[in-house]
Amino acid sequence: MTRVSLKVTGAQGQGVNSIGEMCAKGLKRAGYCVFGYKEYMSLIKGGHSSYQLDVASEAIESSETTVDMLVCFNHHGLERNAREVKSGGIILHQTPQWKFSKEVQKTLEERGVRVVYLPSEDVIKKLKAKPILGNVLVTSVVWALLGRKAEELKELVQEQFGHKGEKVIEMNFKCIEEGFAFLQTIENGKLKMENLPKPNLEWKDHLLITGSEAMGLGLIHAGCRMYCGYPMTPSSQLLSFVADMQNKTGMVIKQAEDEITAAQMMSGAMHMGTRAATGTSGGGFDLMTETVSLNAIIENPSVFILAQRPGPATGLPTWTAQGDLLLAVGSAHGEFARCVMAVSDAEDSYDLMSEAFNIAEKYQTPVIVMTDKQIAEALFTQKPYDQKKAKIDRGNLVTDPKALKELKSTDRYNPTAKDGISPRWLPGAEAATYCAQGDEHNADGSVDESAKNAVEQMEKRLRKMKALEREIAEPVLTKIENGKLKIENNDVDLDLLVVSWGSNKGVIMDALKGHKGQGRKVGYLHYTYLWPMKTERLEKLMSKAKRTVLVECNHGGQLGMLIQMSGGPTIKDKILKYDGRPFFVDELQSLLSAPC
Amino acid sequence: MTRVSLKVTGAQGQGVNSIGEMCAKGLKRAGYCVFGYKEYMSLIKGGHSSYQLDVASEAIESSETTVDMLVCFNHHGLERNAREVKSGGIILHQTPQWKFSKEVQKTLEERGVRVVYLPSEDVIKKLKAKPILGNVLVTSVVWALLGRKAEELKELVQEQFGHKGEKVIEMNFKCIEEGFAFLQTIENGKLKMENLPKPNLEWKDHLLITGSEAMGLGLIHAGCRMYCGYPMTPSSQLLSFVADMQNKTGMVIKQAEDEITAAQMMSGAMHMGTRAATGTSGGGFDLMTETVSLNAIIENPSVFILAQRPGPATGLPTWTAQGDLLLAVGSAHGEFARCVMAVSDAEDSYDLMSEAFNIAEKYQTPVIVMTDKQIAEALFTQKPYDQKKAKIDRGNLVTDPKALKELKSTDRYNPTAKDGISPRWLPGAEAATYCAQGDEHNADGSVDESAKNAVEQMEKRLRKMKALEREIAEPVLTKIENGKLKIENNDVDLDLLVVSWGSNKGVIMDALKGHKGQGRKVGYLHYTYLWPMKTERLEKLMSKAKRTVLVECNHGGQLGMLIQMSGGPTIKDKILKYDGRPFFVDELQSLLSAPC
Amino acid sequence: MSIPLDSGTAKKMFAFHCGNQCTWCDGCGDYGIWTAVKRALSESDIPPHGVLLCYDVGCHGNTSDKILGYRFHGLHGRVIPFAAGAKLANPRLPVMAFGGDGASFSEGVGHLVHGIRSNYPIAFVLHNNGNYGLTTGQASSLTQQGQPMNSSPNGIPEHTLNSMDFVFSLEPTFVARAWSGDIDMMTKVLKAAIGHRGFAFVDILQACPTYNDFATHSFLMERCYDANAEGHLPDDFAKARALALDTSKRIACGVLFQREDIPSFYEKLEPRKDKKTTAVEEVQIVDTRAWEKEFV
Amino acid sequence: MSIPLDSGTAKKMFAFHCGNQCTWCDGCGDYGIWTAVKRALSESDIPPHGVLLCYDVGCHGNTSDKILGYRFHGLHGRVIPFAAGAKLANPRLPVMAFGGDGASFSEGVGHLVHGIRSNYPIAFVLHNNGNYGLTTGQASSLTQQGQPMNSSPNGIPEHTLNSMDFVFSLEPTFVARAWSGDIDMMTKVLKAAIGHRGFAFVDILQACPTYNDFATHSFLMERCYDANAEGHLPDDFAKARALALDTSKRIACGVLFQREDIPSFYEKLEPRKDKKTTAVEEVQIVDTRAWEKEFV
Ligand SMILES: Cc1ncc(C[n+]2csc(CCOP(=O)(O)OP(=O)(O)O)c2C)c(N)n1
Ligand SMILES: Cc1ncc(C[n+]2csc(CCOP(=O)(O)OP(=O)(O)O)c2C)c(N)n1
Ligand code: SF4
Ligand code: SF4
Ligand SMILES: [Mg+2]
Ligand SMILES: [Mg+2]
Repeated sequence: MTRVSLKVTGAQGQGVNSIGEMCAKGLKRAGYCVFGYKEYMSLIKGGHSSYQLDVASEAIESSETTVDMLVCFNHHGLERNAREVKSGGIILHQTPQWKFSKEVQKTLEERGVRVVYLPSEDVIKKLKAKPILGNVLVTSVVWALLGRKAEELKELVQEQFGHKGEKVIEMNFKCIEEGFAFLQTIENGKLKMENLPKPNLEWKDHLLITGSEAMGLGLIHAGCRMYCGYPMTPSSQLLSFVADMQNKTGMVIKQAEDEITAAQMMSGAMHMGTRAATGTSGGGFDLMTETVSLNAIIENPSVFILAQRPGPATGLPTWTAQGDLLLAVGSAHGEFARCVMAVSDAEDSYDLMSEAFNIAEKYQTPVIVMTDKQIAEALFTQKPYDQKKAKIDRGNLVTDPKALKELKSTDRYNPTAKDGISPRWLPGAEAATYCAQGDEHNADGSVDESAKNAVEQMEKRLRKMKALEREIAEPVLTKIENGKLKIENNDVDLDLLVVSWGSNKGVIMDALKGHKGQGRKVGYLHYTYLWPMKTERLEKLMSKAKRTVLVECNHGGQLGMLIQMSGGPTIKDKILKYDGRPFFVDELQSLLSAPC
Repeated sequence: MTRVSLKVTGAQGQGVNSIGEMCAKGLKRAGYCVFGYKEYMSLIKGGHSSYQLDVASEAIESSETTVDMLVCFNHHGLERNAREVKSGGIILHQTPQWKFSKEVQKTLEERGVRVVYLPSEDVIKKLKAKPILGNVLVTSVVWALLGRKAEELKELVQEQFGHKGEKVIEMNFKCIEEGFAFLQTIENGKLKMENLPKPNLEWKDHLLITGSEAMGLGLIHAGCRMYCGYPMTPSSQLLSFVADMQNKTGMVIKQAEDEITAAQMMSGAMHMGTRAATGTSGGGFDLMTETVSLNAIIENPSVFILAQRPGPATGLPTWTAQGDLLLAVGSAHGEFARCVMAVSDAEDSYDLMSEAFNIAEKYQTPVIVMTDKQIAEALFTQKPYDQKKAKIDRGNLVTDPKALKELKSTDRYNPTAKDGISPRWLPGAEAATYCAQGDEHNADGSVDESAKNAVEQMEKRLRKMKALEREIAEPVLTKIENGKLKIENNDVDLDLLVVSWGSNKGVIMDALKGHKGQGRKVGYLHYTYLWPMKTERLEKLMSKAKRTVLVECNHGGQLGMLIQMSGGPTIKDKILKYDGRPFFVDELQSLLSAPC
Repeated sequence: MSIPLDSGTAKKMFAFHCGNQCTWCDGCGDYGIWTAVKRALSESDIPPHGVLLCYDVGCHGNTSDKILGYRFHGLHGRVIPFAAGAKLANPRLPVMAFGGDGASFSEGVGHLVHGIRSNYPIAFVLHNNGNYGLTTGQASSLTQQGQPMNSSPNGIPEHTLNSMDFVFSLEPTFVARAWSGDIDMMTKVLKAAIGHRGFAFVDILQACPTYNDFATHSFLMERCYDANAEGHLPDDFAKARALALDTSKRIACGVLFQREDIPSFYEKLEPRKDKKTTAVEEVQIVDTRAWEKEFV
Repeated sequence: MSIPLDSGTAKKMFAFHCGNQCTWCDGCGDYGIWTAVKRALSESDIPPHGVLLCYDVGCHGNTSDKILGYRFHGLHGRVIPFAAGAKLANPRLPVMAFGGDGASFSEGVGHLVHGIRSNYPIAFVLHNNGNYGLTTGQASSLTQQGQPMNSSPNGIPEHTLNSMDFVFSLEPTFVARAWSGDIDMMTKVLKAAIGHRGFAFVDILQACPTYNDFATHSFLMERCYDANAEGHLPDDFAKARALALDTSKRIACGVLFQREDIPSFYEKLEPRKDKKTTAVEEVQIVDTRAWEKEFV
């Protein structure tokens, strides 16, 4: 697979993201699959940040550690990132009189890297344009370097700033022309990024979407009518997105006074009978855990989104990690049925939302949906979503007036209910009433402290766990054959079996597609459902595989720990990363091919 | 071993506890080991409650399901508890014209149970005593039934109420005499509980103390100078106890506005350099977990006491469970070193307090000390505490003025420190200053978001876990030989190996002492340290044992889960109880001898 | 005290009757509040299935299984946000929340603050017994200084919180007060609270003979009076505040402050303007294609 | 604005200088507060090792590694109880706590309430920029209504909290106000706060050019004035409250209220009366035998 990458670096607030996004949109429309990866610091302005686009004509969901083109807003990028440029690559910058250190200079020369200085300030002054238009100028040079046409960029600009009036557009166009003209002055207009593969028009109508936006759309699609949140990176973007959509969707959005409130409001809304969700990151989730426990005992369907970043405490707020899996499974006091699932990209950030609500309502218990900064903020090239796939399953919810009339109070928490799933009906329904009781209770929600009742109700609630375990899918095996991916339902022999979860999926797939060793049978086993934990399929595959490797973005190998805790096999061979960054495709490839 | 039991039942607030405590004290002083077990409901007054004393001349730390004497304040006890009386037992009650159901009557007759009606109200009226003195009257009859002398009781009463003046004492004495006189009128004064074993004066000077009080004294002993709590059963009694002691100990006591506050205040006080603790139950602990995580990253020694009761949510507030072990290990976001230990009785409720602080200070990390309602509220017969055993180990705390002068800011979180344990010094010290930083930071506590630093600091903090794992003790094996207990350091062959933790210790020991099958080699492996989890010894013992049984008061077999998660063996044979009650000795004995 | 009930109300009240026995101490003010709530609901023509009663944890929370109606018994301190969330999902159903002084001024004080400033359309009833009853008599923020309590043998070192000044500082739209011995008065203010447009704060001074011997039944009986009967109109914020605050000699009860011209939280939600349905009725798969366009 | 520093102060101030670069946006009010804190400490003759500076999470919290001194950077909303706990352990060390309006009136509002009523002997400095800066401009409880914000595109549906009325309802013993552009005034009130016997509440109106365009630097500059210079004496609670509340035309700055006759929390602790040592100095094995006697 041919892939190229370009990275824009600069201070936060300088326009790194806007250039990244404009290029991404242009490239996707031109027929490329684009994967966008952002790095920035926990500051508002001035921190060193970058936006990297990895581009191919095939599906791609990962970044490389090296780039074909580096765009530097300021000298920090030149200092820190120049070494990342590949042989034959290009550096575009706007720092006057910049000189690399000797060492770097030598490396760049050896690699044949071309360095282009764009005197943006002068150009902008000359055009009498606003400084903000520097972004458009830079983008146009990048665009020209990619060998694309100015018209494409103009179209984008028209779309984005059209509402600002003709004057603005005119100035934008001037900048674009100036950018293209500038490049003509360099190397006789011959400088170009050569290795952009042929476009594939299938991508043209795809969406360019972050995991947060995908999740937001997924919630809306799933009939979620209320979202209660509290800002905390990397969950804040989901809150912002559904808030920005509220006037279109009619959803009730509440930025609560804290995470406990957000969780409680969601719970109240679910109890009343709508679909509602809340979202936060690790520290906020800690605070929500008491409410998770509450929902378990009152058997209230509830959906908690847990967006991970590196901890402990404030940790690295704007970076990524998978360090909260044990938290999702072990936190919240007492013993009860819960479902923990993890999204992996823009596809299942959408799809799993209806799944989460269906499980929550069917099993009347809390569902924790895990994501992380990498998914939440990365830009995915995503097929428009299938509107037919999802169904709403509200489980044992009684709404028929006749059926309601026949209910007894003691049906609500009937301990003999099959699989522990007793009928649920909503406040306001013309029926016998019950108490959604946070103390241990008997069938109608009256407090009952007897030993017999305690056992019955505990077993009732935990029978749901067994049923849920039966229902949820085993992890999915994707086999990689000649660089092509294929879901494999048989328990085949493999040379290499990679086991992982969450955001690692994309980079693992990309890495295995390019995995060295012709004819080797490699497969990736992806865990979407993490609790209850299913280990049968893994056990079978592992017993047949020559080598099994666990890949996680944490220190403990937490998926491995959960597998062991659930009686599954021990995966000794682990590739663990805990520096706040996701795996990069070339990095993972070399780690996977290293002997161990 | 001969053991007898007596149980007082009545409505909460009627004096059940005061009779129980008076009898316990009298019996202990007379040379018995007493174990007191309370049951009551989550109400203030009126709920059915009981206080059971199990008595022997040997060590005893458990209750039986049946009793030799039942004292009933009201008819509820007669209805609910009469069947619990053993053959030849006695029921003492004060419900006029009481008639048992035919069935119960028959059972009691078959068992030769004698039923004594004490017309307390009449007697009290006759004496013109205050109604509250009914308690003394009942106690005196019980005392007489036990075949003890009135003088012993008078001594106790004198001690307890002496400060109320002579008149009060006089009336108390009258009641006691009346009680003894009353018994003379029954069965010609011949009625007596026959099976009280011979006393053993070694118990005379022991303490009768609850786990909460023991823990409070243990905290005081360990140099804990501040306690911040928030009321929540079964942790409230610890708060009340240290609060009641404050004018004697000089400790700073704060009933905070919530658990988060309590945890934060404790953390602030520890950071400043004193020893401070906080305590709560599951729901409150959920709220404290974010603070646990904070202490991990700022490397602040901190002690959290987690007193378990059955969950989820409010659950059964006044009952017992061991359902929060996974919570202690898995909660609090991010990955870090923590120590989880569990007390088992009044002995280690005291001893482990200094241990907890020493580990917290040595490893500069959070320590979670688990207890439960059973330990917190049970009454133990405890040897006066050894004042020489505990040492204060403040770890790498620098206080010497010269050493302080030499410190650099970057020593505080020096990532290369041996075992990850870097020097710690206190605010106010004349030294270079640092930042106790909740964001990921470098050596002096400055925020550092680089990949290199993230890895270094994460590894620094987790190296402490490895060192801690090396230091803490393996679980302790107690071998039972001919009904005698003996600590066994060799990995001996066993017919039966019981594995457990926390409050089960006492009842398991008692059960095994009476375990049937002469010559069978039985042993109990007790886990005091639960995280990091050590499995080597277990693995060895288990491989040699004919049968290994896991005993826990929870549904999941959580100790077993932790053992598996840590690479230890799977204990298939489990005895799990989750009805809010502890194991009873006879119950456990029969469960252990059942074939499986 | 008189409880004149016409037979219709008695019958409607009986619909709330629950078989479980009450478990409060003798003389506990919760008995009176429990009665008044049933009566206020009945007199407001609300049947058991037509209301959601949300209880916090505490002695008062033990009402949750001593009354019929859709009930919820949640976590210590958290009843307000749960009730508010429920209400926003179905604004057609009356929602009441009940909490203790411990819950509302310590663990959950933030929720009270934000409940009032958010003006959620719910009625909040404070069971104000001046202590933590259920955990056996610890001090709350409203316990008087100098009073030895469980875990505060020397009395509390903190100031006693001036709850009314505090509540008024949050610009409430409804404030009422009653005491647990006066069922007529409680019924009156509870009915007014249920009918209020936004967040109704009802402070009920509750006798707790077991742990509170400073504000006892007879103390309250002596001091509490019907301010409305004495001519107090609830439309003047400053007057209401002053009246609520001055408890040195007598304690003004009744509806102390009320304004109906301020829209509730729900009414202020832009996306819900002109919606005929509630969020509960809108659960269905929503086609997102139109919104996906901006990502292409 | 003038910052007259004698050379002695400059030198002492330099002791707080930290090598790390500031990362606030251009024009951020945190620069001014940062400077004033260093100056106030220096002018109070407190060396870096003689103070514990506790920071909440937020833009202001990023001060934690831009200044020397013993510093702590904790969790969002929780700075007050940590600081209070630290202070009680060693009341000899001055302790300052810094928090944002988001932290102090939302997530951690309960701690503010109880911090004030507990009268802990610490100085609390509110970085009041009217929004959640660090999480990119969401509304706080103090954000004006009608202002579109991140996650509140229609403006907030809640009332804006009247922070000063709220604070005064808690019977504070010290209230001051300043704005982030006036380093002299900030220095003055911070020094007074550091010297205060109990809990000092210092409200600093902070410019946030990136997300707050309602209370900007120039807006504040225009309205803020030195009330003490105009004769306001901080000893009258009612006057101070009225002055603090009325911001319709001008905003009174300076020490608005102060009383030194009320003992702090620590002073009220019975067991600490007449203690010559601090809890930090008392860590040692304590013989418990005397107290075990009552259990025999
Ligand atoms: C998180 C949490 N902390 C503490 C408790 C224990 N608890 C139960 S009720 C209560 C306080 C009761 O006081 P109040 O709210 O005034 O109610 P009252 O019993 O006086 O009616 C407390 C602290 C709990 N259930 N949950
Ligand atoms: C428990 C938790 N919730 C949310 C966050 C995310 N967070 C960080 S700072 C902040 C608010 C910042 O606002 P403010 O306190 O006003 O400080 P400012 O940035 O404006 O100075 C939030 C919500 C967090 N760190 N922890
Ligand atoms: S303790 Fe007080 S509030 Fe609780 S039931 Fe008894 S009297 Fe009522
Ligand atoms: S966002 Fe506002 S408060 Fe934060 S650094 Fe920028 S200007 Fe300052
Ligand atoms: Mg109360
Ligand atoms: Mg702010």
